[in-house]
Amino acid sequence: MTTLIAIVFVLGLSVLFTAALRAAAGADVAGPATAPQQRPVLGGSDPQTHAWQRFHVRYYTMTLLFVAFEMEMMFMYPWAVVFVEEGVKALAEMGMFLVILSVGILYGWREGIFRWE
Amino acid sequence: MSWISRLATQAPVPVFVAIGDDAPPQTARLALHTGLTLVDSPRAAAILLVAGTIPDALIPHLHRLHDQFPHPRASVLWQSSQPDLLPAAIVAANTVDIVSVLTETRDALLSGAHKTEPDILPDAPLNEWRRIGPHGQGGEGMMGGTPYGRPMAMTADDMRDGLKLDAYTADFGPFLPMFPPGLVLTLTLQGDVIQKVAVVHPPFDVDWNQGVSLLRLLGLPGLADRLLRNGLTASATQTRLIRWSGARAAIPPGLGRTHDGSDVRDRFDRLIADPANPKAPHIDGIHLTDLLVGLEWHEAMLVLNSFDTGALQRICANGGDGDDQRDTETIHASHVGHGS
Amino acid sequence: MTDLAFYTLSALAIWSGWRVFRVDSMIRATFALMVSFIAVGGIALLMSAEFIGVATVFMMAVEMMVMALFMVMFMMNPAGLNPMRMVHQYGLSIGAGFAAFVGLTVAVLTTNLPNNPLPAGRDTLRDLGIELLGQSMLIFETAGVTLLATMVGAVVLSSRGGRFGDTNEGAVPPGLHPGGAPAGRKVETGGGHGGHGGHGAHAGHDMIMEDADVKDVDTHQSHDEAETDEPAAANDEHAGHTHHTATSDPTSDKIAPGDPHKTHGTEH
Amino acid sequence: MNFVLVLPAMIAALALGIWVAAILDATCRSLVAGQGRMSLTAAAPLRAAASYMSRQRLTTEAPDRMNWFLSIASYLALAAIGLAMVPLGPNTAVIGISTSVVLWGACESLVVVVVFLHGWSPNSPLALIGAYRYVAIGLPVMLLSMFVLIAAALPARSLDLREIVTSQAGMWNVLRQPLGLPLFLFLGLSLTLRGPFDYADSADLAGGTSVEDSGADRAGWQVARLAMLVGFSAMAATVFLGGYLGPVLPGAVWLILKTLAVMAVVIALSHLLARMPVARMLGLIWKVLLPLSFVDLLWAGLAALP
Repeated sequence: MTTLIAIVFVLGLSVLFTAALRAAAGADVAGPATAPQQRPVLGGSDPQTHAWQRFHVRYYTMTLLFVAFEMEMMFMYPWAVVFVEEGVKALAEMGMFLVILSVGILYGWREGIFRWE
Repeated sequence: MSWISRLATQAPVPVFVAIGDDAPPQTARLALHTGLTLVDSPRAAAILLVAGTIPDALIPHLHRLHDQFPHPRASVLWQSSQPDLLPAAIVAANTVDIVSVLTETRDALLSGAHKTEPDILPDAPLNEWRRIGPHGQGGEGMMGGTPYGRPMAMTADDMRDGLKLDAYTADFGPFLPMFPPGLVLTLTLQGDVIQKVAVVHPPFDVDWNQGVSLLRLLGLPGLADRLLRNGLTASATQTRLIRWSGARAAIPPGLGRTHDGSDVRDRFDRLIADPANPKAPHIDGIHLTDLLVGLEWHEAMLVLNSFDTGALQRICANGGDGDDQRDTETIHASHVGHGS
Repeated sequence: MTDLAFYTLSALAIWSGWRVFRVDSMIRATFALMVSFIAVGGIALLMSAEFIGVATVFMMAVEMMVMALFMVMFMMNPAGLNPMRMVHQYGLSIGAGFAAFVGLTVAVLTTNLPNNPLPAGRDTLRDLGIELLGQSMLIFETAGVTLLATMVGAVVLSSRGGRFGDTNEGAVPPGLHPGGAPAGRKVETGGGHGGHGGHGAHAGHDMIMEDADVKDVDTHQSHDEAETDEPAAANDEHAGHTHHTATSDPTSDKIAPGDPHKTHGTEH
Repeated sequence: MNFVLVLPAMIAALALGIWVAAILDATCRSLVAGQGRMSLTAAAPLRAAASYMSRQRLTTEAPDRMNWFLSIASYLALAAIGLAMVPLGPNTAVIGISTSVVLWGACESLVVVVVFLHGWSPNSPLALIGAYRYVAIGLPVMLLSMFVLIAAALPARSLDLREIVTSQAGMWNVLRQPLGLPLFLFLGLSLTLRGPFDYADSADLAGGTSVEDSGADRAGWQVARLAMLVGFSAMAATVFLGGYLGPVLPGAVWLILKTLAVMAVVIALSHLLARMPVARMLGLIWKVLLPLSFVDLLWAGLAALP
């Protein structure tokens, strides 16, 4: 409960701070941006189309592998807490788990998914 | 004058430099002055410094750049033979101390003594969009129309992984800090990989320290300043710092290889080890498409900045008109093999 | 106080869940869903499930990030510059939503929910760890194998450049002896690719088909090209090395932009 | 201690930390540049901020205004939440939660989200490239941090930062698990968009995700970046350098000294190490750094066994 309150409080302060910056800044030069000011920065050139597009992500296979790997890492948190109690058994068990998952990384490596495709 | 403006007058002057043809040789060294901050984006600057002459073809670009600055803004023409280039600009001769001109202009801007410069271009969007279309945003259907003034990008073939996603085509330059001065390229991008290159305007033949720009691109602005200060004399500390930074290892081997086998790494080595005698790479018959197509953005910028402007001008001339379709196709194919 | 926090978080979760279907931008929709999950994570914190609550936030932030990448990549008008409706098939979706609501409500109201509050100071995380290493060990290790299968599956389905070259250039393993026939399993001809039954000579061609199965778009395009390309392929002794890619093959230009195969492959 | 007392102290520490970080950064850059001792005054960061603030805040043609604002505010909030989890003494932390290591992980993953949103919102090509590129590196770097933090939790038998500090009474984790801190520093460079891991706001994109920021937005984003540096440094000092532990001086002073030391190292690294193209870095993380973090976990595990 106190955690939640603290987080909400900090978030609220940050929002206030950022809003206050905006309110305080440029007091001498208020006014919205004009059409020529709004053009995206391309060093003096003007693009024909919007930048928002079906963006070609070059590493999407990596993200799939990452999600699976990260899911597995979640199991390691409770494991870390009881590691010392359980000793070698915990080490062996997590070792096995990690070896299984490393096979996935090695396979991805062999298939070249860590490149910019 | 608010307290913020008063405090701001004591900060270094944020300047965006638009380098023109015959820019004064001191232009590059402005980066070393502690009273100035040379910024990467017009959005961060208060003053547009136009150094040298802007060719007629690039004047519309300069006007668009000028209008992207936030208010309060001013522009200064330095050693320019075109006093009417920007209507409200301050003209500075080469003889004066440019830093003091910039500082005074900034102070006058903040105190209100110098009026902020109005837009040059009309306040109208690229395409009229207001109150057009079913939602008044100028679009129609899913992808059609010109929502908020521009059409959307459309799908096209990709050369690396064959997914047909949107291709973004736009002109880049000439006033981008990572581009050699004066260069304007039409690039077609899919994601951050360059699919097509066409030269709109070749770079100016100005004195351009590529070692400095390569170090900046590699994320080492401090070392870049050191190199700039030491000029053509390589000190031992500087060489050691650059070696330890891993700058050489950071450049992928074989990147931007020319016909004589020299790649960006070799050219970087030479620039660092012996800045006084850069060996001209063998660039006959090499096109810009050979060099850039298929590269990721950062790699492409490293390749562009590894050539001196003279060499780059000749490369642009090579790749200008004789660039027929078949030629580009084969190049694409060879790069696919190399890139993936 | 706890009640107030619970209702606020629940309201946030429901509101942001509703926003997912009302906003135009894929990015806003994705991250509205993330906010919804974060609110649920907050509710878990209220219930003293400190690990589950925080882990929910952690996982969902990452997963929504990855989902955003894919949403923008494959959806038309990803930023919602032209307003659009995120909901299709109203009748069906209203019916399904209503049925789900009734079902869940009935389930909640009729279930005899357990009521044994956690003793203060009980370390649930430790219990979870003991459980993972004790009784549920087999489940835990099975999860590892399942995740491995997920990884391999994801890589197989989406990776293009493999050991033996590009998928859509007909990646075939090298021969067992120099210049020999490709090693590995020979694919039966025919099957799902109607019209190819009789061309036994095109062994390399069929290998292409095998790899093309991986991607819808490739299947359709190679298929089309195969039809138009027949004489050329027959004359070509190196059929295994022909480049049947959408990008490099000139015949692919013959497919009109409105071709159903193409749009099928790219638009979803 | 009382929440109401610790929170203002934390905010003051954050503000002070941002100011010191800005000065350290400028000093380090001029040292690397060989400029010698610049006439740096204490007011320099304030003046720079005022310089940003004196100008108009611009938007682009069809920006995502809400996310533009929220990305800046949330980046700052995440930095502050990270700092709030750091224990100032036994059982004294603004956010005292038994799974604070996981909460910090959640902050890391949300940083990737907000940096992405910051590059997405302006609808500008260079910012968009920066955003996507950052995700490619920001995500896998997080795995490194998860491994080293779990390794640090092993001897403490807890995911609570307060317990992790207590477990270092005999020997700091930086000695017990020597691979941990270097790997964690890479995460710090990535979280704060600095030097070799600055794939979002880099020079080859003319500022990347912040290329369109002007006026107050630019000031806010730079403040948030420095705040993240403070939060990260305090976290690293707590997990690997024993946090508030130390002889003679009070705990808070030790914590501040250690935080400053980590901050100085991160800033120095960001000016001294080159940034490689993103594809190369992606390979490096998965093929070299991730196996190294496996080794770190194994090392920590063997060392922690009774």
